[in-house]
Amino acid sequence: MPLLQLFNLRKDFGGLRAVDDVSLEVATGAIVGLIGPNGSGKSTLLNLIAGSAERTAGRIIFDGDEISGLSADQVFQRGIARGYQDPSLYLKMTTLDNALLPVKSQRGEHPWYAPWRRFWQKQEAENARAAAGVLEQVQLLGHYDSLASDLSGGQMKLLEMGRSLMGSPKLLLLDEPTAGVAPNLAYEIFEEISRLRQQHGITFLIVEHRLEILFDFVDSVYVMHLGNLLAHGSADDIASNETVREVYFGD
Amino acid sequence: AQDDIETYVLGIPLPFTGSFGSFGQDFERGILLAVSQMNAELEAAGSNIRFDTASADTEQTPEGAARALQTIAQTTGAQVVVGPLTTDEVLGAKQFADENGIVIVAMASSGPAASIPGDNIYRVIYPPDTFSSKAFATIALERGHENMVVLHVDDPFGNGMNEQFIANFQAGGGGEVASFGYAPQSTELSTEAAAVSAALAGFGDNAGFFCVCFPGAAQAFVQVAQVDPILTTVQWMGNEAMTTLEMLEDPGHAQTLINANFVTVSQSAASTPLTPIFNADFVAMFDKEPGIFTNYAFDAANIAMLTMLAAGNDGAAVKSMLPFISNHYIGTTVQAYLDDNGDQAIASYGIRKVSDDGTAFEVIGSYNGNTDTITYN
Amino acid sequence: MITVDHLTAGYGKLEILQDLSLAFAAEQFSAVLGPNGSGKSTLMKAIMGLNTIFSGSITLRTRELIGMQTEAISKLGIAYVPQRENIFTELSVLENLQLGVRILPRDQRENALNELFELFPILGRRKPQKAGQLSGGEHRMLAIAIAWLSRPTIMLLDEPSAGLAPAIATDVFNILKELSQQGITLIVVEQNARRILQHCDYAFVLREGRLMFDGSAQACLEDEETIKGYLGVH
Amino acid sequence: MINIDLGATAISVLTLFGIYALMSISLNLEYGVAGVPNFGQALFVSIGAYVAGVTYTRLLPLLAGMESVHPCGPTMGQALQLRSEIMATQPVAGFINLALTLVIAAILSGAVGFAVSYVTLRLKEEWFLALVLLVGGETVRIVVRGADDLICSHNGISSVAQPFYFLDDVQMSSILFMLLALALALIAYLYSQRLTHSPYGRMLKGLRENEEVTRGLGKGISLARAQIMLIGSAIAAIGGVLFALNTGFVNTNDYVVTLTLDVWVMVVLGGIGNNRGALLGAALIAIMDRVTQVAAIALNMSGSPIEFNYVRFIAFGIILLLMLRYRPAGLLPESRLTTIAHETAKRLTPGKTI
Amino acid sequence: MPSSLLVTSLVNTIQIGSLYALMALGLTLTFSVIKLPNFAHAEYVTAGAYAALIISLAGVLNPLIIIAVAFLVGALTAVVSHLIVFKPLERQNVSLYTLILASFAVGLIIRYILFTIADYFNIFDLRIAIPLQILFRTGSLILTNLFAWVAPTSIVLVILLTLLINRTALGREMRALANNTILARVIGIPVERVKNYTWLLVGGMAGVAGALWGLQSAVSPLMGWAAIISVFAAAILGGLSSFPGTILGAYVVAFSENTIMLFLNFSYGVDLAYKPAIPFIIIIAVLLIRPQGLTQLLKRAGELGR
Ligand SMILES: Nc1ncnc2c1ncn2[C@@H]1O[C@H](COP(=O)(O)OP(=O)(O)OP(=O)(O)O)[C@@H](O)[C@H]1O
Ligand SMILES: Nc1ncnc2c1ncn2[C@@H]1O[C@H](COP(=O)(O)OP(=O)(O)OP(=O)(O)O)[C@@H](O)[C@H]1O
Ligand SMILES: [Mg+2]
Ligand SMILES: [Mg+2]
Repeated sequence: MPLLQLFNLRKDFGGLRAVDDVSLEVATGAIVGLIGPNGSGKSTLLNLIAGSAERTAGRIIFDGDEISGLSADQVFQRGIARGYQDPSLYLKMTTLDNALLPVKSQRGEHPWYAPWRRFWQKQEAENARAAAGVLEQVQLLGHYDSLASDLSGGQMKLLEMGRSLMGSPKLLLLDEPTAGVAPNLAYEIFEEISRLRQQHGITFLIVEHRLEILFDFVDSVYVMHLGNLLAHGSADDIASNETVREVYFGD
Repeated sequence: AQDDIETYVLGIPLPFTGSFGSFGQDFERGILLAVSQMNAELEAAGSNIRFDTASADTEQTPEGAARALQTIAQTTGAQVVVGPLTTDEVLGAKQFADENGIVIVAMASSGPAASIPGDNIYRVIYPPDTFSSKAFATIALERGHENMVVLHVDDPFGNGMNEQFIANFQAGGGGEVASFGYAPQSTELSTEAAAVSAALAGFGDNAGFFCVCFPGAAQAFVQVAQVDPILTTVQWMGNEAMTTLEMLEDPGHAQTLINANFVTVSQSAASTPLTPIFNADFVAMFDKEPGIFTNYAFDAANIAMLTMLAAGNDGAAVKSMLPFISNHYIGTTVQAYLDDNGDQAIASYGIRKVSDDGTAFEVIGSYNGNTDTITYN
Repeated sequence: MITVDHLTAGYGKLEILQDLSLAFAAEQFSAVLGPNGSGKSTLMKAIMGLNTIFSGSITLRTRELIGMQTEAISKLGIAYVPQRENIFTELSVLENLQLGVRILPRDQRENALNELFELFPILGRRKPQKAGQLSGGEHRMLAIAIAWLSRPTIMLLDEPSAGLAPAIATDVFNILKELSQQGITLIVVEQNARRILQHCDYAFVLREGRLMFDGSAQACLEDEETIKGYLGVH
Repeated sequence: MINIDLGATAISVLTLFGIYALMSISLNLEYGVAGVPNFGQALFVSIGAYVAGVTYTRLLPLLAGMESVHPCGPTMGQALQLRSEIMATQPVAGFINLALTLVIAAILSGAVGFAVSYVTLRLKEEWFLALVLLVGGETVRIVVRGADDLICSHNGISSVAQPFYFLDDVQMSSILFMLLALALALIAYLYSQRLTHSPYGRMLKGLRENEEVTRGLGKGISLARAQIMLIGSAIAAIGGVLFALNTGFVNTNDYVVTLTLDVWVMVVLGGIGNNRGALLGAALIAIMDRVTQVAAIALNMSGSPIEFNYVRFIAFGIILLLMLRYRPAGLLPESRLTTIAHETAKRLTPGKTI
Repeated sequence: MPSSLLVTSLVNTIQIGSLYALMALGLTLTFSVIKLPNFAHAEYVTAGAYAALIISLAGVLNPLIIIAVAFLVGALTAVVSHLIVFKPLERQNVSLYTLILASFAVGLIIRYILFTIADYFNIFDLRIAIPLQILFRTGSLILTNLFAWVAPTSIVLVILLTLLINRTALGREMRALANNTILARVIGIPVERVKNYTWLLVGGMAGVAGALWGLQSAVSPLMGWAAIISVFAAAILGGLSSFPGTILGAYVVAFSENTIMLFLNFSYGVDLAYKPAIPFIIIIAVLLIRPQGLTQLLKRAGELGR
């Protein structure tokens, strides 16, 4: 059974229909690309799935349960984490704290336990080790106690990706993870994505414009245009699809 | 010789800031005048005692009054203070005064909440409002008002005055009274004026109006009332605080009060041979006219100093001696005589109206609170 | 045209650029490349007077820029498109563009806007929309448009193609090419390095605040060090 | 003639510091750490005071095994004498009454804070919340001022004595009260210090930085916000109880917007998000208040024609501005380190590079 | 409620609402352009009122001159407080709440300077002595010369300001500055000059509001401070960034303080002393029911109109 299914999802902003009856599926363990011209509704679609925007109509099924209508925090608890197109970090907090915040069921996060360190100290140290591991992967361990506001644009992108991973998601929604990232690192990010899929079985739905990298890693690709799904298929299919070439590559 | 001069400090906790800031300033001047006169006399008499003052701002809150009193006492060792002003502030200062044996000589507080026997609060000179409210009720009845509309400041003073006025008015055979409170910080009273006017209209003829207001609000009220078709046709009474000279600065306002046959019942109007001397001395020292209550502060300061001359700079002794001294004191207002609660028991008021040329308030009679009789000149 | 000489600059007490010297030639299309955090954006901010300069100089022709107010620098004909927060999100798209043309003489403004709408028809369609509601790509187009509308002689662009769909990215590169041909001096930071190196004349590669490489675009693509440390082999 | 009684001064200032510290710690938790702009600080402080007004008039006589007397109206004086007498002669009743007052005040105020937080959930705009709390505080004040029975409307309740009133030695009794205030402030400080430096504190900071993202990271932010309002409001009300006992008088005129602003000054001056800063801010305000007042007395005594009670505020304003200008992050900026995680990470970081 | 009361209270609503609008617009302008909820705003009002009072005591009774002087003094106070305090602070990039606190301190300083001046000249609780005259009267509708000054002056200023902000290049630059200061610098907007203009307008309008307020009630050093909560309420009701919203907010606040309060008093016996609380309660209710504030409402109305 697919991990994520969308049925006739729709989103209107006033008069503008940003997402128009989109139905799609993401198989468990797959890396699925979502591409399309600017303004075609990709980010909005991710927002709908993550529960941070309210849908106008349609249904979202995740892991067998209907999650349409759940709030963003509930969706996250079910196992869907997301990255933002414009990095949304906690700018006045350290890199490490950014990474630690999303960890689920932290005992020290309960106000009654929080004052008593022995309830949470051990768990916190474990989490810190895990966070250090993730930061290392995104080349930010050296910056663990810098404020996020002091990172460069690309570093912010990387930190955000690392932060999402800390929530141990089943499905990770990424909005242009490599925008602004150095070429060698961009490739490494996708290698990392691929490794995560293999080792932890995480499923990915990725919006990306750097197709030369994306196409090397995806199992399948959806193409959006003006809020609609225009095409679906393997990377090769899409690359050779006439209509897609026209609206997206501008050929 | 200079060396053995002993200085007693008189504390002055008053609201220098807040909406009564100008009262605080005036009161302080009254006290400073009393102190400088006293010091001159002491020097002339060869006494080795001198008075000094220490003033602190109560910020017009009860807790601020407590802090002011604390600071004065702990900074200068003062055992006697003249002030604070309102009943709230007096009560705020009460606990510290009682515990530390500091005597509070308040000159203008008149709310019933501070009428407490045995504590360190003495409210000399200014009698509780039970008397003046009765005077106003008597005048209203005498003027033939069947119903009254009261606009009062919504604080312990205004509410107390209102309640007691209603009780006295109705006990004397008066009819219904409609009262409106205005919030103490109001700077603008057009809503209130509209409501008062409507209530007066509802009562029909023979209704009178009684304003228990502070100067700023009173001005704002008269400003709107002067074009009101109803308020300009009824008779008015008002509390003493309304009778500032600023009130008459605008000829339109003065005329409104003249037309309304405005009268006030005020302690300060009662005068003794010392009153004009005080006025002259005040002008000589500060180059401005004293405010309406300034001489109360002057008298209170004198009572405090006289007591200290007799009892020394010692709170407990002053507390024990103060009723005796006040009961034998005549200053610029009236005889002071304290009841069991330490409050002024003699109520001798003047009745005043606006002079025909609209430039001053003039005395037209008097009211004896202890016998409840009005006499017109 | 712009000469950076022994520049040490950064934020607060933090030094990011270390004794950096380089020169951007007039009418040239230069790319500034380098790993994330290497100081590319910092260099641009330094030119615009937006961060702390510890030592060194930056001159436009013969004019010293260090110490000048940002507003004054922009009046010298330098337009800058920051990496982030590069549009007025609370204003409408049209108002953003009007601010772009504000320094042009009155009679040229209308024309400039019309030309722009030909170049970016999508912005024409979004005129009354609040700029903060644009999609990522639209956002970036608007940012470039604002800068371009002031008809600068030098443009500094911080990652103009990031987040753009290939079709638009191609357009942007074409526009850059065209601007360069019109004689505008272009200084562009890009992470889409291979792509920009096909268009630009000259490249600088920074690493940890120092210059690692400078030379023609072609030379850069072939430079071993650069490939290893930055471009990657893919 | 200045003749400062240093001992007594120290006791008053330290007592005031303890009370202010409770208020500033409360606001620092709510605003400094969690970003909830509580402009209703005066409200929560006043709840403590009003509870004291009620317990001292209704509960205390019961605890002392006496018939309670209606505290307002004609029996006002009688009720006052009764409670003074009990406080002077029955210390145990006084202590139990205080303990109950603190508990009731904390629970009631905490519940109000919690409820307000939920009621105001729909207010997305940070400023709307500030406004609602600000005007809500004033509204409650105006309503209580008009309510006849609660604390006798305008008249207030006097002789709400502190629990050591029974001692004959006034100095000793005020020292003990000071210690009580300091002890409660210390407990509040230690508690909030531990809250801040825990994963919970980290989550609150996340909430402060960006609600949307925090929600997206799986945190139930409405509950978190309500919890911190509960904790903060409870601490503020404890401060309010002591505030009332220190003056011995409960009256609505003390709980005005300026009190809220003073607490804000403490927090911003000391260092937003830093509990030690909150303490420092409280200390500075308590000291500055006294120092400027003493200076005003001294200068006025020296016969200067200018009114130093005005200059006092002008000076206070200027000092505040100079501090803000030269120490904008507050005197003690927020620490970057939240939990032990940073030590763990440090150990795992090979030679840190920037 | 008798209709005569209704008419009187509506006249009051217009008069007071116009004054609130004048003050609140300045507040909104500072908040949106300078990003500062300025508590010192109250004191610009008081400064204007004292300026007007002092020249009226000196014998100048021409309302136009009085208003002009009040504008200048208010503007001067605002610009000076900007140059001495806010500008250096902004340079340091301090937090919003530091700025709020600074504004609180600035207000305190101005307020007590005014106290000192008022104490020195002994001018507490005086009114600007332009005699009140009835210009027009039918039934219970009474319009005075004061109304003729206050309402139109405020309304005209409000309209001019709104046009300036929304329709002129300067207004656009102000809004751009409000939105993104760095970018504004980058595209060459003379940021400091635009800010100075903003402060000039803000202070000037507050000063005029003070003068008009002083025509209507007594001038005291606390008058601005006493009105500031209503004014903040008006501005926040408008969402703190929308000018039409702010104007509507000002009239809503004035309407609740006058007409609604009178209605409640008349029909349900609610004491007038609750007047300061009633608008608060209404504000809270409005905010809870319409969390977007009134701006959204206006937008909706605008859309319907289109
Ligand atoms: N909050 C909003 N209000 C109004 N319109 C919006 C809003 N958010 C997005 N839009 C519009 O919806 C459309 C789709 O936007 P979306 O951000 O989903 O595009 P996208 O496919 O992610 O584009 P890009 O690749 O450029 O990021 C755009 O036209 C955008 O302007
Ligand atoms: N405002 C700031 N305060 C302190 N340090 C900063 C600030 N902005 C950036 N830095 C630091 O300066 C270094 C260089 O940043 P810069 O933004 O110039 O990088 P960049 O080369 O543009 O990288 P990217 O390609 O990722 O955008 C980074 O290590 C970053 O952490
Ligand atoms: Mg997008
Ligand atoms: Mg960069």
